[in-house]
Amino acid sequence: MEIDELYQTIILDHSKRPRNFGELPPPATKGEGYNPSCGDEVVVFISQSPQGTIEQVRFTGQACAICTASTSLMTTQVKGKTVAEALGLKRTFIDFLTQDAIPATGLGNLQALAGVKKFPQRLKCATLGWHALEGALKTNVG
Amino acid sequence: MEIDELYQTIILDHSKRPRNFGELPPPATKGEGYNPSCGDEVVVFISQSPQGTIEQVRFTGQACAICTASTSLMTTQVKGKTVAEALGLKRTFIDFLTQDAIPATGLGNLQALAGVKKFPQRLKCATLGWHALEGALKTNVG
Amino acid sequence: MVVNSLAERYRADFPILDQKVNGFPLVYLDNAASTQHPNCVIDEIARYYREDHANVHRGIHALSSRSTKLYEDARARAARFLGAASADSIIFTRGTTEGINLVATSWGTAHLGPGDVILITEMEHHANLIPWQIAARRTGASLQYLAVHGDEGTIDWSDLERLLSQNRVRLLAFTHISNSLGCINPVRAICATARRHGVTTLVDAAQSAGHAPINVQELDCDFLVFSGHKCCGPTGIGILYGNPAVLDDMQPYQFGGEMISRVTYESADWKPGPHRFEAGTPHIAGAIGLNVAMDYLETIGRPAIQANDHHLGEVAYERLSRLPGIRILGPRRERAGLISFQLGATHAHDLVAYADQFGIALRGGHHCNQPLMRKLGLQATARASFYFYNTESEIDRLVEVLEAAIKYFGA
Amino acid sequence: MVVNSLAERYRADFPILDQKVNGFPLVYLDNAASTQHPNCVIDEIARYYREDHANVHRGIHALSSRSTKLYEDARARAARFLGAASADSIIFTRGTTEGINLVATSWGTAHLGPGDVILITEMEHHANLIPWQIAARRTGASLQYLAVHGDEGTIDWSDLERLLSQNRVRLLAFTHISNSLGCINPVRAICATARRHGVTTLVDAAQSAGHAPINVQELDCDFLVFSGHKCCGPTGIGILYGNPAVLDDMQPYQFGGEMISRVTYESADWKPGPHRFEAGTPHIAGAIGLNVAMDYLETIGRPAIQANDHHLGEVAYERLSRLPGIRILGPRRERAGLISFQLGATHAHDLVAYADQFGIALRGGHHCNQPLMRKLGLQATARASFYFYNTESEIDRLVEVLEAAIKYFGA
Ligand SMILES: Cc1ncc(COP(=O)(O)O)c(C=O)c1O
Ligand SMILES: Cc1ncc(COP(=O)(O)O)c(C=O)c1O
Repeated sequence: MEIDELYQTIILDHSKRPRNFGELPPPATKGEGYNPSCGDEVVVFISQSPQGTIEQVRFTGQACAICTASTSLMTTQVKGKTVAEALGLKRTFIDFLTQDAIPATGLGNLQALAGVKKFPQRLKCATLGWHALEGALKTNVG
Repeated sequence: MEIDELYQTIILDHSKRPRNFGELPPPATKGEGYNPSCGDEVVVFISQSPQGTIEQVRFTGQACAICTASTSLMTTQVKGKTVAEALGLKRTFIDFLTQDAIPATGLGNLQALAGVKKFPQRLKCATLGWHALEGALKTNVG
Repeated sequence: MVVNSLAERYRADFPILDQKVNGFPLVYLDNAASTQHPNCVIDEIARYYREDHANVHRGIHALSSRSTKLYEDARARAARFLGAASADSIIFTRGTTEGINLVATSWGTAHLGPGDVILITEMEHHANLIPWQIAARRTGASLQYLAVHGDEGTIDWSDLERLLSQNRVRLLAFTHISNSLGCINPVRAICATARRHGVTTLVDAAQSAGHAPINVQELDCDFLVFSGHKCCGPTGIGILYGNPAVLDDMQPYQFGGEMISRVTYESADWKPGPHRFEAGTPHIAGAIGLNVAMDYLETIGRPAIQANDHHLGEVAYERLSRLPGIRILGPRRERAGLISFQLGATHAHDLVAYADQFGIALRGGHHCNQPLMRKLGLQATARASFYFYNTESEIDRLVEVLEAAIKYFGA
Repeated sequence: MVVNSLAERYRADFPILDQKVNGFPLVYLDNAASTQHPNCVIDEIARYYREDHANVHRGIHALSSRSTKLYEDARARAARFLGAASADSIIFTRGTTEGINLVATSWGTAHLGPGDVILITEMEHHANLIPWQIAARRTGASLQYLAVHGDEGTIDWSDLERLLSQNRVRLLAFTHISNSLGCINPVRAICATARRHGVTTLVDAAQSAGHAPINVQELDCDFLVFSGHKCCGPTGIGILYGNPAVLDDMQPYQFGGEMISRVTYESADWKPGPHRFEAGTPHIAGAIGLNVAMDYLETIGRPAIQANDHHLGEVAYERLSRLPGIRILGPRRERAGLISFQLGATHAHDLVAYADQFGIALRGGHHCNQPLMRKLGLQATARASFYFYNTESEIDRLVEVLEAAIKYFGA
């Protein structure tokens, strides 16, 4: 049944028990994602190591299963990556969801969101956390 | 052929050789009619006798055959009438053109405009001179 | 007792309903967003383009006369549909949103100023809220709200008298039926109170014009707006009714052909009546299709549609209220044919996506009621909304699928 | 040589043309007012209502996704049709008139002030004239005109350079093809001159979008507007193209659903891109029908339509110019497919009524060009306007009937 393609077991799992849920205190930076059409809201917090890698990442918010799971999965993937690597992964992930025949190379668990390809209306949900991440990465630590 | 119903001989005659064409000097009053959708313009001038009857009536303007003929015919009909009679004739005439089965009693030559019943788009043309007449009648001599 | 007589008689007129979605028969419960179209409306639009189309008003050839007649017939029909005394009170718009924007701009600019108050309710659709925020900002007037209480969405209308006495309220704009709460506001009493205080009224009839009998003379409102697409009519067309007393001295909204009287290079003046507010070539086919839609609804009878709505609304309330963890907005009784709810922790988007997999069309989101949702502590709800072609067994099907969703998404 | 290849190939696609009017085969020569619709457009509108209709954007159920996709596909098609770099530059409007009103309000209010000049030509349609009179009055800017010379309707475009150097011109708005003169303005050169002076440009493409290839990037204009109903599309839908550089900081025009980002009881902010300018439920079926119309025109090819127009326009000029007492407006060569004329002392209304009795649909009046008519000492003209489905023998028929009219009304 198609619905299970969208809500794969791992998605339902991450939506019910999101990983890295919570806030990070300053000097961690944060980025916000907001989807006006459904009210999904996520806030992503990151702290960077002196070497410029992502040391810690957390998120909070109220959102649908796809958005929550995608953000949760994202947090498990970007930890330890450099800013450039994380943003590269974001591009790869969005290309994977929006273009035909893009291999899932390097996406790991994020592949579970493949079902979104068939539900273009949910694309915003699946990418909201990533946009928030980009916001957090581009916020200068003051 | 229907076109001859609209442009009866008398209409074509009055449109090519309008009767009572020209202006009247003050204290004659004047009323204007303007049809924005086609640019028809007529100005009707009247002078009243001390008894309150229409003594003289003239008109000028640039308009289509229906409008010119209708105004010309109107001038031949209202001369000598009281204001109330003239306005009554206006009502009868408009009712005749817009309602079904209204007898042409008392309309005289104006009956020649019966063809307009089949051409509702031309109603404004056929009545413009009458509206100008009403304007002239309601203008107070200053 | 199962009452489905309207659906039994009329459902077959709607070709779109006879299809499968994701392998299941379509259950269309998104009527508050847009209703579907009976064959007679679709056929008339096509017939018009095949036989009669030309531009209106300015032409005197046969096609143009036919188009003009059909277009003006639609205006006359809309006047009858709303109980207006004259077709001159009827302005064609794109829809409810444009109608309210027109009033906010053309009426608002002329009649609002610093110290004046625009009064609306907390349950207004964004279309009846943001235009007034903007009008207030532009004119220096202030915008005040009648409060909505609790999930029932009650407004204490007795408050109105007080607010009108204590403030220089110039305009009261409110919805007849709320698109997210499903409550029905007492239009007639409200307008009577406003009239006593000399306050101009605007009724947002987007959710009611196709669902309940409306007579603007009895309601005694100044403006009333609705959208064709929410009452079996085409997209892109709507109606603004304006009381002649307020309409006659209102300035135009848009400028161009058809609405002018005399134009020079220096200035222009306007036609009288509704044409003044319809600049440019109008949506002719839309008006003509809407005429047929209104005729169709009159044949069914809006009192019958209203009774059917109440019934479906109450049935839905009863059956949905048995679901574990459900939170339903709006009153239990005397409700319109729509129901808005939250199911446990499951986000409305997931519910709607899930239901769609079983052929059920729901809407999920803030329903253009963001501030109200926020006030109620909600981000989004799922909403099922009915029309006369819906049946009780469709409600049963909805309940079934929601039960499955609870299991699917439940912790 | 008789060239009717386009009509031979495509005329049968237009069911409306195959009818008798007053006992004679319809000769539809009122295309500048509104064109007719091929079966593919009419069928797609009906199909949409029968199979796919639901409200767009806010919904995630199947019908709503299909509607949204069709609606956004239409936007992408319009971008290709106009050579725009991105669909985000395309705003759906009711038509040309609304497009210009939107720009005059949203752009005008923000960019015009006392001392500024809005420059238009003396040949503008009321839709591209009155909104600027109003914008000037509201902002304190002044409205100036590029003069039209003689019946040919020539504009001395070399004057433009001077006017732009000597005045603080902020906006230049002009028509691509004049709807009463039939002349074609050199858009590209005009926009290049304006660009050099930093002047924003608006092109009224109502008469050209369906008649000539258009590439907004090559033309380098800031705004371009047209109406669907003048290029085989449905009524009630049109396009406003906006250069991203000017569109991005423009305030919304109407306010309501679909166009907002976040709304509180105190304030609201807007979505980015074209959605900001599309408040409320849009004319979904209109956009979808227009998509098919644009596709249809692309299949024929606008260069071919343009060549056909030129040919019919010149043939009409040649044959009509032989009629005694005729006065023809616009240039003899390089003219669009429309011809506006006066015949002796016979009023245009009488001519049009007469022609209608023989099945010929002409338009008579000021064609929404009142000031230009007045300047030329005319009250009204009759106008024949062609599209690719018209034939040379229809022009012959027109000449025949005009000859008879001369006898009928002649002194
Ligand atoms: C040059 C021109 N501009 C603007 C318009 C107005 O178009 P619409 O009535 O579709 O808004 C027209 C058509 O009447 C036109 O010919
Ligand atoms: C109560 C209410 N008002 C206004 C609107 C706006 O209607 P439209 O989008 O047709 O302009 C809607 C529909 O969404 C509504 O439900």
